[in-house]
Amino acid sequence: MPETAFDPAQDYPVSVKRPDLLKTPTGKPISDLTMQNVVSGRVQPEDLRIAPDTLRIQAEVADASGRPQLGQNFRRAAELIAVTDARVLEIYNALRPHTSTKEELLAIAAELEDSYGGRDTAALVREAAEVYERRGLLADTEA
Amino acid sequence: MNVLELREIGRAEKGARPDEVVLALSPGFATFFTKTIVDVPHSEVVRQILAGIEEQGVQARVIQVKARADLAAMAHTAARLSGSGIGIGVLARGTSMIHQKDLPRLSSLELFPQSPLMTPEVFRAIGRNAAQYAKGESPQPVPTLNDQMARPRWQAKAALLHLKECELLVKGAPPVEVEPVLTA
Amino acid sequence: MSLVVGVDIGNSTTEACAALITAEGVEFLGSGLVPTTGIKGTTANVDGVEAAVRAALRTSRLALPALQRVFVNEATPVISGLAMETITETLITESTMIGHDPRTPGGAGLGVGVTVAFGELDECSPGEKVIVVVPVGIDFAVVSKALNAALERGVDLRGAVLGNDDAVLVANRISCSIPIVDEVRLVSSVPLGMTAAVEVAAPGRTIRTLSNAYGLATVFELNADQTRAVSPVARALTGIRSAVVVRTPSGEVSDRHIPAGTLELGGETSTVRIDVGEGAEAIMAALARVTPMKDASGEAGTNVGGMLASVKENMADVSGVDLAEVRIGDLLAVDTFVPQEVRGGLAGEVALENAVALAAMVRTSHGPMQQVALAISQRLRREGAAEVEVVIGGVEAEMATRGALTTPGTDRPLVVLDLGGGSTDAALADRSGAISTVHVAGAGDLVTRLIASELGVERDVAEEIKQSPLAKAESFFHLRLEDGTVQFFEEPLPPEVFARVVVLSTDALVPIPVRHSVDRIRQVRRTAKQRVFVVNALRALKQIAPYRDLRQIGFVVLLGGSALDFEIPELIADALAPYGIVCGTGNVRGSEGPRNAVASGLVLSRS
Amino acid sequence: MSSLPNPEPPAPRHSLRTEVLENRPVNRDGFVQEWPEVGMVAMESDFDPRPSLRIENGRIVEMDGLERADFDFLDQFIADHAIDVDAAEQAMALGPQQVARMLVDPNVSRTEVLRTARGLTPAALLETVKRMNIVEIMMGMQKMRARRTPANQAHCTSARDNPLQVAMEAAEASLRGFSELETTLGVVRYAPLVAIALQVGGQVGRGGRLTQCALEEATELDLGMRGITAYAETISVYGTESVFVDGDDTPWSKAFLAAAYASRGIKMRFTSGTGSEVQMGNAEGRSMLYLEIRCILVTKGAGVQGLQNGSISCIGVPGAVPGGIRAVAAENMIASMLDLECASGNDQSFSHSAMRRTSRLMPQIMAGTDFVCSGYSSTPNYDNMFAGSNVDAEDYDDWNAIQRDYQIDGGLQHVSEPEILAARSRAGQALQAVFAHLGLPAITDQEIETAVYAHGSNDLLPRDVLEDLKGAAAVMERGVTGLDLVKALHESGFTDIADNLLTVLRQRVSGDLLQTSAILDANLEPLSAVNDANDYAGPGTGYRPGGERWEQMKRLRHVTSAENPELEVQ
Repeated sequence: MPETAFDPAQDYPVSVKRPDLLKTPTGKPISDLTMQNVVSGRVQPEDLRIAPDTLRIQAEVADASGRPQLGQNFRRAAELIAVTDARVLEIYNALRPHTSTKEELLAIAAELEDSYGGRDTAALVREAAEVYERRGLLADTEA
Repeated sequence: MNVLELREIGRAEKGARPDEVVLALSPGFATFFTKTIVDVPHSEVVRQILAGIEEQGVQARVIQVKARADLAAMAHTAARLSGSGIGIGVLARGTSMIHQKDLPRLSSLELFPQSPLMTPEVFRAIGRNAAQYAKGESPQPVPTLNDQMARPRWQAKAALLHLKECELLVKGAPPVEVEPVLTA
Repeated sequence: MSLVVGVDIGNSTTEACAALITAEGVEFLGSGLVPTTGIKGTTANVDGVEAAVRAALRTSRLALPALQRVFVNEATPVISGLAMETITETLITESTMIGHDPRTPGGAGLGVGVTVAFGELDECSPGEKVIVVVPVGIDFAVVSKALNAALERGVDLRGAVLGNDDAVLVANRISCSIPIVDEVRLVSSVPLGMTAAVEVAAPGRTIRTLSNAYGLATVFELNADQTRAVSPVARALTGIRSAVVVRTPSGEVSDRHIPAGTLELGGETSTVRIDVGEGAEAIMAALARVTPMKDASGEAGTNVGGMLASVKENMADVSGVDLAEVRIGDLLAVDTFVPQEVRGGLAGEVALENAVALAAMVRTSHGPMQQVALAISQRLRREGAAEVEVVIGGVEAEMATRGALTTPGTDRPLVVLDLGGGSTDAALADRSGAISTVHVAGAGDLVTRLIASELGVERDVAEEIKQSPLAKAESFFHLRLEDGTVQFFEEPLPPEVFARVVVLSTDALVPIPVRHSVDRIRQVRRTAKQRVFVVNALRALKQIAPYRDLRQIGFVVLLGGSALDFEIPELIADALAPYGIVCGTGNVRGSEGPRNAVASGLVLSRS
Repeated sequence: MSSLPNPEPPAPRHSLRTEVLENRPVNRDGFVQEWPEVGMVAMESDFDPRPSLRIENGRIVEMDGLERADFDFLDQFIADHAIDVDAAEQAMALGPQQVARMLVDPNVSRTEVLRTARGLTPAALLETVKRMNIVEIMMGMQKMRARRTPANQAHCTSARDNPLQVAMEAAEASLRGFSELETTLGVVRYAPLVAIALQVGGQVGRGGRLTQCALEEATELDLGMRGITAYAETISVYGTESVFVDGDDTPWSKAFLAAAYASRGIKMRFTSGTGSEVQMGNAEGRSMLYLEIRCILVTKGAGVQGLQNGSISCIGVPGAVPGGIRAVAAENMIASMLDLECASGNDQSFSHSAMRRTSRLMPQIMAGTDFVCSGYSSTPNYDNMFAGSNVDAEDYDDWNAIQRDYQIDGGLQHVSEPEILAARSRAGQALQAVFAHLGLPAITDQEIETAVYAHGSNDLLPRDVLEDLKGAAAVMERGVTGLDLVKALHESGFTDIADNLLTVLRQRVSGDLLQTSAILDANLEPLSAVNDANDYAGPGTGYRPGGERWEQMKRLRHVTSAENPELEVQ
């Protein structure tokens, strides 16, 4: 059967209208997430996470419903899926005011881009580095 | 009602006595303002805090801060000037804090954030606990009260009092040591 | 070659170890430890077993499908209960005495006069010897003014009793020096028009006159009979800094014994009864006469009756066994004391009342092990270990000794002492390898309970105190540790620990919300451990030792959670040293510490 | 005292009426005079900036009277991320009067307004709402709300952090109609057990309720990751740079956090509200509403689907100044007008006066919002660990009567006592089974029996807190997840609750709940502003409770039967 193209304007809720497009990050189709498979141990906690492709599908839905910023957030999110929880929290803390030097922020941006293909998130971090510099919100270097 | 006069002695200096507590009053305390948000006279606030300290056999000095109405900064200034390293800060509306010189400024030993719940008994307890810290004892923290209906009644007035007190700041003016004089 | 995992389902933790069994022998890989799920020996254990197996495999870098066999222990749940009862109380009648220790009394010395209400001070004549009694709520400025006025008129003011915490303030404001006692909560109940004495000692000292029976006799001009009657007053006032004694016609202080009831201990051949009021030592002596005990009960309608009934009900609830079937297999009685407010006191005086704490233990029948094993195999197969076979392997005690013997430097005859939460379990492997076991009531939970009641703290605080050494945060940059040494810090300590006694737990400093000193808390902690673990170690060893002779035991290996305690192993080793026993914390397989003995034993027995 | 040296002057005589009025609860509320110079003013201030906009090379170089070089970080974030430069020149050219008219004009569609609103600067948005009275603001809210069907959110907390109580309150709240359930703790270490209880209780009966546990970021994210909670909303933003920095955040750190939540499939909204900046003494001389508009635009720019606003914890400040509650309604409307999900306040203790408490609700309950309350206390207020709500469990019957009086849908309905008792006891039994399955401290039948019939935590049997806290630590150590709860429920025979929970967890994989204003409908399918877009276009259109829903709303505790007036409608 040929795959039907996804229509972001019509196919929401994706879980109802196009479950065929949804996979777990471990590659299982969403239809595998049944009670029977949970009870038999075939479904593991790792299976209940969102996959990058799913976030990109939702970004299309957001764009199609006139919410470009929301779509952009989902694209950044897709880039962060591979980053561990601990590292995500570290990066968040590094973005707090008076916490990081410009170099540290740029290094994070490079890490996101190089290790995770996180172009959009890296851009956000770089932009923060510029603004923090202009507004005096980088870490005090002499301290 | 007693009237409190703060007679300026001179620029506040660091004390040497290990058995003293320094009490820092905000710029509007007993100057523009005469009582706390719930009408406790400032004379009574000072009298009770000093009594709490004296009952513990500890000495007290009083300073008035001129340049800031930020409670943590005031209390920390008091602590740094105190021979024991223990200071108290009190805002005109009654919000109070016990501080210690080695703590980061934004931290505190005990904080009393809800000005409407500050009674003479609480002020006495603040003096008592500060003095006990100065003596190296382990006081039980003064129980902090909570009142869900303080928000509708007092939240805006507290903000107004804070804003008014901020207007009285004299930029760059150093804290001065004062002698509290109570007259009937 | 096959991959096996040994699993020990304990009362509180489930431990596992993974190993490869080859022709050459056993190669141990990783191990795991998780909290036990459900009551030991029930199918609810499966979750914990799965988690432990996964943990053991994870540390071995192996996956479930490779797993071939799992050995589980024959799990016999030991369920324990605790109770505590106060058996004495101190009573003051007619307000004879106020003996509390306000933090800041005023003045110093001894004053004797007649009690006069503050409002009536105006009516006193010059020369009258007066002890003034000031109610709560009168401002210190008002009090000082009135006292000065009376002194001015020539009233011979000898002392003062205040409701407020104002003693120093008043002392600083009056024109003569008199002893002043404050914070007397029920000051309005102080009898007026009576002769009274007020005594305040200088800072750091304690009162001398009112705590001496002859001092009281001198002050109040008493004869020998009267002196005998007031001697409890003197005793009650020992060691404090300030006190007030009022002489009333019929007032007295008494230590009353609360009838606590009789304990009935049933042995195989005889039954003995013992009054709980006689204390722990007598109870334990009676118990020794009927050991091995079959059951224990308390006299209905008395405190001890209620106490044992509630322990049994609790055990029935937890184990699901019918209440009538619950049999108490062992008891440990410990004398303790509980700070309690004195009845009839006026200032919230506290007396340390005697109490008896009881730990009881029930050894239930074997759990439905076959079902548990079946459930485990189903679960593991479902989770991917398609080939796994679950085998119930051997008696727990045998496995424990086998595992313990992997501790370097051990040999038979060897006793394993498993120091748990509810019970202390001992297993002996004699020279021939024959095994015998004994379970005695009382372990970590009882220690927590004793610490909590003696210090008057919540159980979670007591638990912290039990687990780690103490210190006092003398500044933001240094701690004075309980051994007197000092530890410095670069970063300031958190504000909530400043000036407080803290517990040095592994990941944080936990402030203790009480006024007690480091020394006092330490003493309570160590005594509690002595009275439970050392007593139980000796008790268990005496029951299990060949010919009941401790010298016949070569090695004692401590296992279980409390074997990781920072001082219990030392306390037990000290107590066993005189018997020539080598005693220490186990180090199973030379790497696991006091953990994993049964799990390792299970694997070893199969190789 | 017998004699006073200075007798007070005689008090002036008051009328008996004055005395009665003096004693009315409203006089225990605080009211203050405006002081616009420091920002103690709701929305009408001469010190707010005037709208202006200049775009060069597709970039905003001047906004509301400020050159780009002088932008603070909020200005810059808003200019670069929130405002659509392609729409801006046209939108600004319309002028505030015209935009205000569009908001109330039924002939102008919601989509048309959205097209304009995305090009407006903060000052332009402010000027627009300044022209609108409260009824017009409500009309705007009715049209601009993102989701067609209004809903409501409950606070389920316990003064003793008792998990059993929280599970039962969650089940009852679910039955009464709340779509989202939020909890928080007195003792933070209790969080895992209470969050589990909320999740289990929220799936009883119809189920499908989304749950949240307000904690510091790391723990909140952790619980969300494990599938023990379903969404988050306590991510605060502020309207001045200094207050934002005092809160140790920036628009960029918050935008990053927003992406982090979405990357874990967790629904999230920001929180802000009028009055927070002036309360902290750093309003920079701007009105409360102007600063809140900046918060709303930061939320929009960060790509967050929604916002909890309506002053929230600072409600005492706008509540005390003239026109303050109008400004609070306006901030909800502006959030909707910028196409954000709006959880519209009414969630904090607001007044001593029952009349003022009710009047506070009117704009949101009448116009309908995505969540009329961003926390209706499902317990008596003494159990509310968010420091009390504007409405609590004792107001249920009043709320239902108001819905029925006006035929307006505030998301709730009357439920008969037997149904409630059944749901509470089923929640209790399910939690009991889950606790037993996970080896957590047992919940006894007696505890359940007591809690089913209780009103608040004062009526409960106390739990062994030490044992519970050990259990809570074990949950974290053992890595218990939502999946373990599903298994525990299924294996203990609570298959319907297990199914509901699995459905909620499965939604995380689909990402459908990340879209604007998403909840789960009666069939546990996603219902959001995408597939339930607000289509209000004047009289006779948009959401109106009818049919089965209206019949449900007609039921109250006591309604005299028309067939037999001696009886009540059952």
